[in-house]
Amino acid sequence: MNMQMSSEAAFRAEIAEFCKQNLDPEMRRLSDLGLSVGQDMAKDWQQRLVARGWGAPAWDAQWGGAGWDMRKLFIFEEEMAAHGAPQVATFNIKMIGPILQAHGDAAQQAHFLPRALRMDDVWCQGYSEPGAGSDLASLQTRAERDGDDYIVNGTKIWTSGGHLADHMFCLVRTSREGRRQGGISFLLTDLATPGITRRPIRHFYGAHVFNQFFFDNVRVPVANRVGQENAGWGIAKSLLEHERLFSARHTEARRKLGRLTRLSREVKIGNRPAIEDAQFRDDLAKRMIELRALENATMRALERLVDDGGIGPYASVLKLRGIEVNQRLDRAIVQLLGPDALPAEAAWEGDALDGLIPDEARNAAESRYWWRGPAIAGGSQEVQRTIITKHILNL
Amino acid sequence: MNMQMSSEAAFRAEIAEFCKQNLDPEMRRLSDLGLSVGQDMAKDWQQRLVARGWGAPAWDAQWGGAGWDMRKLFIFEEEMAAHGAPQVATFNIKMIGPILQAHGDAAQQAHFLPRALRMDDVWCQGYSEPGAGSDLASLQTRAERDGDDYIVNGTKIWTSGGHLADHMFCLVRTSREGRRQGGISFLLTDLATPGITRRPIRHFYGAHVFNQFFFDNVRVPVANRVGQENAGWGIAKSLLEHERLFSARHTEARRKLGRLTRLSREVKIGNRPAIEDAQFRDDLAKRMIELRALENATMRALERLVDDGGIGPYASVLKLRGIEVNQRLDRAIVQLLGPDALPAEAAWEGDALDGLIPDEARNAAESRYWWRGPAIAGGSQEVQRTIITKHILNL
Amino acid sequence: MRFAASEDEVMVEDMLDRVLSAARDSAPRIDGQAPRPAPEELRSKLGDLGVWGAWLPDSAGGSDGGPRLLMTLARGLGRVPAHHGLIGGCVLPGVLLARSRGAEAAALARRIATGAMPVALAAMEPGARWDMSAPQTRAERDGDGYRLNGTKIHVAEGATAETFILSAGEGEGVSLFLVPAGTPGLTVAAYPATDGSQWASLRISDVTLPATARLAGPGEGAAWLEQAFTLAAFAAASEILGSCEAALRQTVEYLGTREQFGKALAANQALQFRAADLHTDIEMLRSQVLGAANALSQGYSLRARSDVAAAMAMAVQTGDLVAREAIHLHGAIGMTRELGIGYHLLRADVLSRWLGSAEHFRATFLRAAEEEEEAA
Amino acid sequence: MRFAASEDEVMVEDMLDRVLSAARDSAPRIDGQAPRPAPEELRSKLGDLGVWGAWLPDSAGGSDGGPRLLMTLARGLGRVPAHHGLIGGCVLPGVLLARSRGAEAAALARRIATGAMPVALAAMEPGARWDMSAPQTRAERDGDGYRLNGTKIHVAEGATAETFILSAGEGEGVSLFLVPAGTPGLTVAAYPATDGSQWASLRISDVTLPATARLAGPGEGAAWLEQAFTLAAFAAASEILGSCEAALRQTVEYLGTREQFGKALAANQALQFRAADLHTDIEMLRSQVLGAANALSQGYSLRARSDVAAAMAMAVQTGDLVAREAIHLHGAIGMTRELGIGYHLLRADVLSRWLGSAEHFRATFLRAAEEEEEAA
Repeated sequence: MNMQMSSEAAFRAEIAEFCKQNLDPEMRRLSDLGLSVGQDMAKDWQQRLVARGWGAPAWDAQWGGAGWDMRKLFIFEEEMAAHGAPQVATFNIKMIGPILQAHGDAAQQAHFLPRALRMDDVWCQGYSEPGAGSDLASLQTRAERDGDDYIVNGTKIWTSGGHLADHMFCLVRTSREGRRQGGISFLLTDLATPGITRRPIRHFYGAHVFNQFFFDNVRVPVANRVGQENAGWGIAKSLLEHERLFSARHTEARRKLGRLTRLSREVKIGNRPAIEDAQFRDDLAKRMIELRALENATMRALERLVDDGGIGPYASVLKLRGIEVNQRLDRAIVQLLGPDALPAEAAWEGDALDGLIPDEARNAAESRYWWRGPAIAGGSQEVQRTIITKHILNL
Repeated sequence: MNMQMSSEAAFRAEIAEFCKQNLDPEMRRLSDLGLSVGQDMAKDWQQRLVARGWGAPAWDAQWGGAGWDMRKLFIFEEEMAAHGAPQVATFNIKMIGPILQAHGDAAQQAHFLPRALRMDDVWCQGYSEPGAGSDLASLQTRAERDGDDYIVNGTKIWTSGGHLADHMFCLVRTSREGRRQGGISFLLTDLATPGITRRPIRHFYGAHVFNQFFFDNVRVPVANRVGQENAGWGIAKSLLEHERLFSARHTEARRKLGRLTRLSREVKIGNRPAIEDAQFRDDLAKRMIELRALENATMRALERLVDDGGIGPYASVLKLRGIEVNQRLDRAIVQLLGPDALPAEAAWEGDALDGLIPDEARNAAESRYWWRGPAIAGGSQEVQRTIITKHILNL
Repeated sequence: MRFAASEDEVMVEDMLDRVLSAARDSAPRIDGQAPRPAPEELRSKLGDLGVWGAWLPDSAGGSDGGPRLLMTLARGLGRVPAHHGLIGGCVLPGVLLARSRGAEAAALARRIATGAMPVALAAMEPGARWDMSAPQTRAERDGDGYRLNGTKIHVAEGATAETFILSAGEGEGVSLFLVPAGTPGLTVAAYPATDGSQWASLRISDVTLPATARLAGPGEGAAWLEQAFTLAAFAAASEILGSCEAALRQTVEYLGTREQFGKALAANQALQFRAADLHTDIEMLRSQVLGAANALSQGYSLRARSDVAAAMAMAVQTGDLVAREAIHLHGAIGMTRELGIGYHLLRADVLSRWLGSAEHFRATFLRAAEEEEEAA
Repeated sequence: MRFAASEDEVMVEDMLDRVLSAARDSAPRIDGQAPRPAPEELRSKLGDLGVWGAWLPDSAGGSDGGPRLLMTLARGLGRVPAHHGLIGGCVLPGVLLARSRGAEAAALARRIATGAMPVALAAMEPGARWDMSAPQTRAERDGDGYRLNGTKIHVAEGATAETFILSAGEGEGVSLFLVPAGTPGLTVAAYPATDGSQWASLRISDVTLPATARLAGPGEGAAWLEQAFTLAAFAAASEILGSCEAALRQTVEYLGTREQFGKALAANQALQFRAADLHTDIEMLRSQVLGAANALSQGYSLRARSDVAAAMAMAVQTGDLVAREAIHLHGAIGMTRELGIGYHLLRADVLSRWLGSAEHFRATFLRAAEEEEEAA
């Protein structure tokens, strides 16, 4: 924690100023409502960040990184969220970029990193399979050597944003010997390669969120394998420790609290604004208090990360509680809206509701539904509890 | 359900009239506060019930039973509780009485049943042992034949009211062969027998609730064995099906709701009685609704019992939820009392609080503490969940 | 008064199950979705069998099956992951039309009993949440008839209704009017709700109506609405009960078959216990819905009102919890429209947003319980 | 501002652990109870080591350790299942006496720093719950001094206090007075609380006091009380944190050793997950208590007040939950005084009944947070 309060404030002000200059009001409105800003706006925003040197601040300086310490990276994320900046190109910037820097060869780095930074390529992740979700190591998609290529057969599922992407980094089975984790390799795939087909999967609330990809004798050059053959498991698990702080997803919760607070001045319960209703106030205080504690817990984790270089199983505590905090905020928002949470997001396309319900009602219900997902993805809540049981409580 | 509404009302009125004539106000006050009425009052009350023919209504008529059907027995229990009648001699009337009628021999019945009915003997139950609580079948206290006696060695623990009793019915191991449940016998023990010693166990809130008994070469006549040797397990499990309805303990919850409602008119939040406070009202409604549902669930169980002769694993549903409903009411009462739940029950012995706090505050905290017990005793909540999982959901 | 199903109820339940699963099995599989019965087909089939309006009085084309049969119907429909329009298209207008003595109302009620949905109730207004006792929409005398102005929102089945029942303040009271969809000055704007069903908002600008259009006068309208929404809440609680039953059954089956880390999910004690708790919650909801049905069967009393409010307060919470858990325990597949389990959450949400939150129904419950106690 | 313990804090923590476990080990085992340190012995030992009042300013005999050291002390004491009187006998009177410029107050504060408990604060009144802003006890001018009348209740450490700090309405404000226990007209009646500690009610009938007895005037008393009770709430949250840590540790150990149905209790996944959830709750409480300590260390700001209220709102709930679960997971043995685990529930209850419910602290939190936002 070697950053002084004054320089911290200056840095926060710098980010605020950047957002003021560059963040389109429509982009901010969509982000605050939890809506995607769309590919065009996302690319435009990423260009502006790149121009400022903030396109991928955590990357190595030679690839466009900012050379900040962990605390500064943390503040950057917090402030960007606080000002309503969209989260763009997560798979490019937070996943494949760091992985290629740590494990890619020179050719892979030179080709893919600049393209990923500028969003010339848009990446998605191909890990899960129909029988391999929480139990990822049981994945079956196989890649067999044939000269300079692998021939890939199998299927990948739950691919978020797969319909917007043109490249996929995926885990494939290259060996059936030894322990299951040992026979997995990490491949970079151009989705335009013949033999790849895609099936959209609709979320239960109707939106196109996920996809399933089928690989039918797909040729992927061996040159597109990251790291050694059968070393893919370790590569996939080697996420930046700094990103684990964001397991708490407290920045997203902070945005939701803003939405709830704004609504509480607009929506009336009885004849008074909700913010004056004793029972609503008690609920609001619950949400604020648990978020404040979560933020303190995240700051503790940051301190530990700076001191010790890692946060270990503490990330499971952050994820377990962070998802709950987010989900309870989602719920508080729709409960406050009451009947006005009835309309689907698509209702805003027409004028049926013009002036009749708060604009903040838009996408409130869908956002709640979407947020059921993080409790399953990236290690379900039960997996986190198991980690806490085994690695913290030693039970 | 062959009882007409009109005759039901008449029966309820009859019980109300009996309570009005016979129930001492002090006895009612103590019962409403969840306090024991003491042995003298309890015996007096039991005499009055016996005189009316209601001392043990579920028993066979020849031993003093009332010959009522299950619905009438159920109404009797409900009304007695509603009028604040104390629960007396449970082990005499609801445990050993029915067991002796079903499994005792003529001599045991003739000697023990009249004495149990009149409370000439006071019984306690000796089932649990230090290593055998939820897992009762692992009990170790052994009884070895020596002529016309058994020699009993071992220890029994968690004996509620053991310090008030003079007789104990207990489970002892008479064989180590076959499955563990098969080597257990059911013995009647006079606690004055040489070799029996007792250690009081204080509840965490300080009261003397439990006891541990030690058996050191205690001679119990073989004539005091109920049923066959090694048949004790089945005997202990053969509780009257009718009693299983009361797993829900809804009559006790109803009393607690009365206490909460009375308090809500007396205690002020801000400057208004609690009953006018929106947040308290919401909590009160929660408690009332879950109790009403529990009562409907109990009525459904009664209907099933009348139709089918049993309620099977449904009793686990009743117990699981009934305990929760009771515990939440306990909590609501102390929360409404706020600071006035600070004084221990013993504070009422002096005059330090005279006129300063509501009389309903007496024993409110202790009652909450006592009610932690039923979630463990008689099959813990986890045991009930396991029964539901295995026998209802078939998982 | 019994809790167990009567022979009639068992018969209707069986009939429903057959029709619903037949409709489901024959429905087309489009866009990767689970097959769902087409609403219109379902309605007309159930109408043909006479169950759709069986709870309505004889005079309204029903067979007087009363609340127990309404419960059976709603609970059965609740098990199917599809919109059917029972409450908005049948219960709410049905209750009001059946109370009216007018010939037009009787004719509309009889159409409803066949499974058609010609009428929608427009009683909610912007910003008023669930308070329908003081509409801003006003009715003024205009010659022999009335002139109406105002705005309505969240009108279920309003996108396709031929006729609206519209509430409006008249003097100090609330009156109800029958207004055909094409009436000049009435603008109907449709929009989709989160469960995919179509709703409408109404803008009412100098709509003039003849005197005969008034279904209920200012001394009656509020009480009529209260009764209609009480029965709607009862049907909703029954529907959510059916929904919970179906969601838990499907989840328990899934836990028994799906393997993870080399064993069935059902082998996880933590998941077993969650299922046991859900089962317990559903048993309580079932008991209370049955209790409410029995109370309603004795007439529209304070006790019936408090029992219905209790049932719906529980249904809102249990419906939400069971649906969330059912989705979660299915893992990623639970998030898909294809599986259909998520529909139970969409449904529970729509019913509670529309008819009232758990807090709303608890407040209603307590007021009714207190009035009952004062009356005793 | 750091979260990790400083060297000073680690030293105090170690010291506390040694003293507390030594006191515990040497305590007599009476009447089947778990050995508990005798409160007086404990106090004087800790006083000798200088930690008892280490959080107090130099001028009051302390060593200016501030909120972080108060937290360390309270948290350490919270791990021991015994009454110690920190909040009632040390924090509340300590804060008030340290603020005073009077010589008598300074002398009393210095005695408190040694581990003695000569002073108790009497601020609560019958029926007022946690509102101490408008006492019914009145102070009237009487010659050069004051005449007091009224009633006080729930006075912690009041049964043994030599002197009381008494709040009384004076004009429109609240004043504080130092009143020796033997003053004519003052009746002190002791009673036990549910955790076995001794409390008192005071009846004040024409108690006359010299002018010098006034510790704070009507323009100051309310603010002084608010600050004292804020620090008390902070100490209570810290104490409950220590209590939760000890209860969970003991429970986890028990689960690992106790066998049932042929396997360790710890093998039950449902119990593992409950322990994991408790751990998560405690981590959040720990984070918030540390956050509050850091905020308080910057001064008595609105942010500090909201952080403390947040910490205590969480502590009340987590303390109750962890204690109940700890008892339950121990099974029957958990119900006994002998084991000592039940004391954690008694303590959490007493602290919340005395200082405020979770709702009370949430309301306090929100008001402070709103004021803070308005000020920004």
